[in-house]
Amino acid sequence: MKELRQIAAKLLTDGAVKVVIGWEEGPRGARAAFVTRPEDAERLIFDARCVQNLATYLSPRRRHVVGLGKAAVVAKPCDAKAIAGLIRESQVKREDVVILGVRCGGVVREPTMPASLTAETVADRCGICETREPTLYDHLIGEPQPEPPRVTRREEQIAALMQKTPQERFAFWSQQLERCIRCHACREVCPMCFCEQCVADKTRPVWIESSSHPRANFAWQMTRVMHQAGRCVDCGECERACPVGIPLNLLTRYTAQSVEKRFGHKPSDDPSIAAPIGTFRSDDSQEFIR
Amino acid sequence: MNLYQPYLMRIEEAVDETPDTRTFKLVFQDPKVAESFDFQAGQFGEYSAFGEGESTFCIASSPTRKGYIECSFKEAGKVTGALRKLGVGDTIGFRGPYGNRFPVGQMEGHDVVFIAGGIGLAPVRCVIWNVLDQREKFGDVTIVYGARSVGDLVYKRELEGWAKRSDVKLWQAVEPGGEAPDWKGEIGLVPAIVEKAAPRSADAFAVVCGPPIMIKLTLPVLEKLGFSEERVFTTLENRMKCGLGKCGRCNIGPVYVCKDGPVFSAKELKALPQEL
Amino acid sequence: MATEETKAFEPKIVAFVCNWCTYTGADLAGTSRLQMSPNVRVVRLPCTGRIDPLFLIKAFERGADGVIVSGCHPADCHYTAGNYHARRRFAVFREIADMMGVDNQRMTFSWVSASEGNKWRDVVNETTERVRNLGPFTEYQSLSRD
Amino acid sequence: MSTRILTKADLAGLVADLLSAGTRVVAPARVDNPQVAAYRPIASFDEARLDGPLPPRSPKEFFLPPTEVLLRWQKKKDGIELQEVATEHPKQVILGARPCDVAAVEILDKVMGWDYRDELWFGRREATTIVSLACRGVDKSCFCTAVGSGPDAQKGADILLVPSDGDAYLAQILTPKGQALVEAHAQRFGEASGAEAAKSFREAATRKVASNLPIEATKLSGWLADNYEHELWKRLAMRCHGCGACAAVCPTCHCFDIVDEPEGIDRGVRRRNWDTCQAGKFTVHASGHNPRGTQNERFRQRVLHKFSIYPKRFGELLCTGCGRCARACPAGMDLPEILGQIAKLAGAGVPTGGTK
Amino acid sequence: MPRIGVFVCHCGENIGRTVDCARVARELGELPGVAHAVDYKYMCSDPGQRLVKQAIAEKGLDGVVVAACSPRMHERTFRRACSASGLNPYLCEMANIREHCSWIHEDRQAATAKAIDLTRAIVEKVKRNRPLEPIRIPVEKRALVIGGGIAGIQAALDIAEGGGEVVLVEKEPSIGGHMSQLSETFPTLDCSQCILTPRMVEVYQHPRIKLLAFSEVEAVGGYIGNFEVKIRRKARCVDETKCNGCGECQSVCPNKKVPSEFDQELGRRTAIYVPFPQAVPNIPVLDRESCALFKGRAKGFKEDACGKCKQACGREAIDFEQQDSFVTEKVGAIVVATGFQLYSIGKDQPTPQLKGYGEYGYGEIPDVIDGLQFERLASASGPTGGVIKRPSDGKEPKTIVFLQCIGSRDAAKGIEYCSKICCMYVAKHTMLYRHKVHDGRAYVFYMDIRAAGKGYDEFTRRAIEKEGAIYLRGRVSKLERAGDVIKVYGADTLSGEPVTIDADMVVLATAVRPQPGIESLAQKLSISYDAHGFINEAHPKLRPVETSTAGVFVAGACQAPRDIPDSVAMASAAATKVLGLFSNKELEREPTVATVNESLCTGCFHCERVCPYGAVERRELKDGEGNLNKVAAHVNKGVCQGCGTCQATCPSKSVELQGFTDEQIWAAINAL
Repeated sequence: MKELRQIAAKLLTDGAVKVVIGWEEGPRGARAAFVTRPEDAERLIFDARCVQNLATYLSPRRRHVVGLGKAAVVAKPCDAKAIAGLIRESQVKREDVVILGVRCGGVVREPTMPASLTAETVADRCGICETREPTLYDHLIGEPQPEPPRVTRREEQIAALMQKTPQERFAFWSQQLERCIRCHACREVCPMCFCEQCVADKTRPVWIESSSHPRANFAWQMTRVMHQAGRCVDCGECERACPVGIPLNLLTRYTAQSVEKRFGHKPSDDPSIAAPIGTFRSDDSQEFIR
Repeated sequence: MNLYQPYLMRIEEAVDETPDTRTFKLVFQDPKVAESFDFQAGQFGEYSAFGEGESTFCIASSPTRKGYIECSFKEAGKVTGALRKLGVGDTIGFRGPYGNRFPVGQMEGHDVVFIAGGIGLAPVRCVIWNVLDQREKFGDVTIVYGARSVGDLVYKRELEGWAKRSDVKLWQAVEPGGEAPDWKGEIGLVPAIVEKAAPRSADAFAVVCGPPIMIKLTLPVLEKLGFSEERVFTTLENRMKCGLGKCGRCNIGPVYVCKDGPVFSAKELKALPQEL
Repeated sequence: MATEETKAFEPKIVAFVCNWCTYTGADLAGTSRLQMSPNVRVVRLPCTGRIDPLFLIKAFERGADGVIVSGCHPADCHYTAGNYHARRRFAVFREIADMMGVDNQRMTFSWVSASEGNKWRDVVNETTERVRNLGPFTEYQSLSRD
Repeated sequence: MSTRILTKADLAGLVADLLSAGTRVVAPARVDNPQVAAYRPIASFDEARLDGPLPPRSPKEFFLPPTEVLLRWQKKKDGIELQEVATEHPKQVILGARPCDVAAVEILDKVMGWDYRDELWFGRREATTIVSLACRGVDKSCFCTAVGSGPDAQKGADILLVPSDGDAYLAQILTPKGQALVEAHAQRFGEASGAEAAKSFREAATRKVASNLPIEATKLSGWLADNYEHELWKRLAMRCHGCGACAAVCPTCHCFDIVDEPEGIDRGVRRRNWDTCQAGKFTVHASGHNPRGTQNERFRQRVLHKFSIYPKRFGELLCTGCGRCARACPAGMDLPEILGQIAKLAGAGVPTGGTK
Repeated sequence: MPRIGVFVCHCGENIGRTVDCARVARELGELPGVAHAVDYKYMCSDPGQRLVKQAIAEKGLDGVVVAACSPRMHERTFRRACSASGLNPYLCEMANIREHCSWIHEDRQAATAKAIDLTRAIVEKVKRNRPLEPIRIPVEKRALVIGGGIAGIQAALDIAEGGGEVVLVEKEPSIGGHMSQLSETFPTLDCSQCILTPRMVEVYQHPRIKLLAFSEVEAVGGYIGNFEVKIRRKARCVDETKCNGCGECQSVCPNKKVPSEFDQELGRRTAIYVPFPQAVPNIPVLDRESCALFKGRAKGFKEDACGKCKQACGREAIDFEQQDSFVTEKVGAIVVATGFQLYSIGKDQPTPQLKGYGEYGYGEIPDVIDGLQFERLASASGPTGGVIKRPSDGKEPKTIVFLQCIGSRDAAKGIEYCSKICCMYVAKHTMLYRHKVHDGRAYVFYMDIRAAGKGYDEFTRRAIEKEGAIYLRGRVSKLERAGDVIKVYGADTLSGEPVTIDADMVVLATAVRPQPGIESLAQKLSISYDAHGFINEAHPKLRPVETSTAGVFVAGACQAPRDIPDSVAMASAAATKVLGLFSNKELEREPTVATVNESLCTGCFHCERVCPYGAVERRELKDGEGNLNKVAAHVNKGVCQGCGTCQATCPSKSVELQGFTDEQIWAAINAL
């Protein structure tokens, strides 16, 4: 933490960056901090409650953040994957961001939880995460971290769901999506959802209706997940943001599993590795095609 | 009938004012509604293209002309795009009239200056006819109207008519480069033409509608000419959905444009937060 | 009423096909007078590369019981690679749809070349039969009820 | 009006009576996740969790559904046919709702009724009897006392239940509607008793919440109106994603959109859908110009609407202090914290160290 | 409301028999926005088209839907009819109720219902069609020919003769290609050089041909009619403008032991050299790797180790400091004629798919050579002056065994295809050999004889029946050196007997493969190629010399194994295509191309990644003050071919394929 604060303060003092985006203590646990003065670097923290993916703030559509000037951002391995995604897809230039990579031993499910990691408290995604430190960084901070407690709740849930019949799955998602109010919080928090205008907001034509009836909710989630295929960094923010508690990570994770199985692709923090949709191999498997 | 249920109206006439601006003359399908419908200059409505949605624009005809309303709109999005494809005999929806009005009654006995730019002539035209239809009640009437080019001028036939009237002083202008070979009007921006026209300001009223930048630059000219900011009126065109003060979209600070407006005096405008 | 109910279910199937291979193959099926079930409505597109999963979703929303996506065999794409992109796209989409409970049996993906009128007939007939056996896609259609 | 006693057993009986009479009963109830409760129609009293966790969403959706049909249209060769929707609704009872949620409904009556009366809202309002339940305070994000309300507030309720001795609730009957419900089910209600226990419950809860944010938010309106361009707003919403989760869970947020949805080539529906002022495109003009172009401006709008614009227009804050927005925010935006900052700037109330 | 006209065709009985056309017209007429709906016996007939034209004029139609046969049949017809009546042709579309309906169904009710659905979907689509104008592109009347073998030479000459200008790029120091290495050509046994060299000279002297030998294509930009090609001119160390080809430099060069590429390493050359005496241009190249001066410089010698050639050159043409240079040429068309290489049968192969032959000892046994080496041995201008001598000891071989299908038609070696020319040239080789060594025995191991071509079968029969070649059907399992001879272990599958022959020399007819580097060239040109690297033609039957990129054509053995007459025919065909293209001042292209809504574009460039044509460009958008707002995608209309993959890939649907916009397709689905 000391190292982090020192580097942040130095970057600000030297004028190398205008803002350091990191985490701070908030009324309800760790949350994003925007530090613009060296003396405020003391506010920065990093522990297992630093759940949020800060790469979201690098989107050029965040005009109020862009307006602060060149940014340094504290990045866990999964955040770094999102930053790599932004670079890969021409949203951010590598030289325009200073990445303060932090070694990470997993985070808790909610930033309001205590910072201790147990099988109970660890975030589902961290339970299977194998990356302890990012490879995309300008500074790498912190001590090597132990493995987080290994949990596969989510994977088991997915497996169980896939054991069911399509009709049962349809019923499951109908029930879940019945609650969806189409606030699009899942989109707004997603570091990889950065479109100038989302296809769900397109009016000519309206592919995805904005009303929150199940028909439109199905269309929305299928499309969102489709667009995330091979791009999702599994930061879990969509599900965490959902005010009605829809288990969205079951969808994103299942899609990631499929993409990995089919194309051998896992999201990485190497910006030069292209996402699998948008590229192809002439010998891609096509067992589903008659 | 709930608040959101529109009246059905038949398009009686449709005129293309410019390549992307169209005027409809509309009559109520239900004769009872036609009978009872009344509105004041400056009020607006929500016009439906069924299947696409509603769009907000002012009533462009004068309340003195009964039995129909007119509206003019520019294609800018999905709804106006769909409306523009409609023609004579087609049906549209209408909710209204909503909002406040121009104080036409107060203007009686005074000079009135009308200033408009582009499609902004639509709300002004409503007041112009309201005044001209009772011409004897008002003082001098001056109209300053400008558009980007000759092709962008709306209500061309009425402009011709006003030009011929001896009881109306009409200044027409297009921006430099927008003139046609036979253009006889002014060349320049509206604020400059207003300055040039220099209408008498004592106790006079002014109605100013057009693009925000035009309004912004014209108000100081009027002030310089000596118009009282309490007697200069304009309309705001914020995004609206309900028109009824409920949907929470159109407010500027504490003001609900759909209910407290769309007509505001220059004085009221100044008091609003600069959220334009 | 009774006649309505006893009337056998006839699935509604929307096919999205590329102009160069499958559409032409379907034309060939026509010229060859190959008889096939009349349940399929073809939407012509330049290339399978143009076919968006949104088309399929919209078709289901509008009451389709099944869909077909068909284009040129690998290496035959008129535009060199549209079918390869489509193949990846739909490989993923059908798994997402599967996860959401859209029975993959309701979707047929095929390569039908301009010379495969027979194959087109088979694709149409097999898909129709398969979807007929599954019955109407009431789950999806019920999403539209208020 | 009067006060009665209602035991849990009688309450269960009351629910059974209502259900058998065809009245819909909405209560905080179990959902698939045991940590969570939600307001939803229940099939028996067993499903209800009156003392369970705060449902993440308020019951406003039972008056203003997330999406509702305004009308249906059908195109004919020679015109359009419109079909109206019913504005009358079947009877429902909302049971065990928190006072903050219930207060919101009455606050929203103002905007739904001024000048133009929204029959869709009032249709549901009139068909509904609200039986609220005094709250013991949820967590640090509760601030109902700061907005002039409290965990035992009566506003909006037809009957207020307050936990009393043992398994009983003290039922305060507040409106003729409440009275009617009691009269129709008189056998379920007993003579009032246990007032002391109820009183101490109320006092304890009030004390607990009051310590969270000891300010008077009702006094912020003037400062807010005068400080539109204050430095505070310029940095306030850096972390805000504009996702609108706050509005979605808020009992008083009521902004909506109106959209047409074709359902085939010649017919469709017009709907009213929840919307939020936090969405980037909320105020975009047809020209593409956006008067609230950045998240800072949009967040200011949210605060101003609740604590300045609405009170100026309708005499009440558009906030009941439920704290849901802070709990729902994935980015840690915290309305009580911000109110504390504003109070400090405005000098209203006495901000304590409780807020940072 | 739109005013669509619907015209339902009976197609005589073809549609009318199974579809109730009158009902289709009636039901469509009920649709909002349909201003006119009729059925007619033959819509494509003159009176039928007149119905359309009249209705456009009289009813003020703003869209036309013809429900009839396949649009592939008559879309043009009806679009032209609309155009003639002043309706933009792209506001007219066809609903296919014949091929897709009446011909494939018998149930009249079901077919009619389907016809109504299909027509309604098109009506809804046409309501959203926009008028489109053809795209006009200027044409640069200049062609680039890549490769100076016989195909490239022929294409260049034909184009130049037809009035076009040509830039001919050859990577070797001289044009001429493989044909210049051949001794005599089948089936006529005329001298290869005798027929080729005059053509080479013609190229050199042609006023409209610019020859860039010892050059390679570096980069290609632009699109049909407007390519911009960057060409690397490799450093020869000889100033072409000064050199007069006197040959003095070669005669003084001290290193005379460099294996000659032209002679397939059977002969030697100097370090500064002209590949062969008839080379065009007749200008030497300094091979830096073999030159003492450059070898010395590479080792860091202070003083140059040699310089004799420079001293010898009377015209001061030698320039040791010369560097590669680049020229950019604007051309309107490109002909790819890069030719072939022979499969190298050694163990080391360029790709894992290809496998070599260990068992034939090629490279180890000096008297095992390939066909092209045999050509040089048999050539009068070759290293032996046309006398057949075996490489190891210069002895005249008395027994030569020729092995066919080395690599070819052998999936296990990674080459499934037939190399086409080997049967013929092996027969030729046996004849050449027997003409020179009258008592020589020529054995040929073959799998089949493929001799389809004018005079071809006669030629192989002559080799066997009149010229004494001994043909054995079968494979050879092993070659083994045994003292002075090479033991050839084979099998005669016709007799079923194993065969062992003691050979003095073995000639392998190795497979024909495309030139190395063809993939990278194809990528520069955005043209497709097959698994072996051969360039794909646009259509295997109907567009044999076009490629997947408009304006790029293909000729000769880079497309598939080709013999000389085939290559020349292809080259002339490609030249004709080029000249056809040049006959237009401007190209008119279908406007069904993609356009980007720049204000909505996020600049993620998924579109750029998927575009098969490289049509997506990055465009900087600036605000009024010149500050960069964002970088958005932009589609080059000249390059876009209209597949629409970009639109399906674009997450925000900010790019639209004209003619197949989202609105149009949405409307069609909505109507089904």
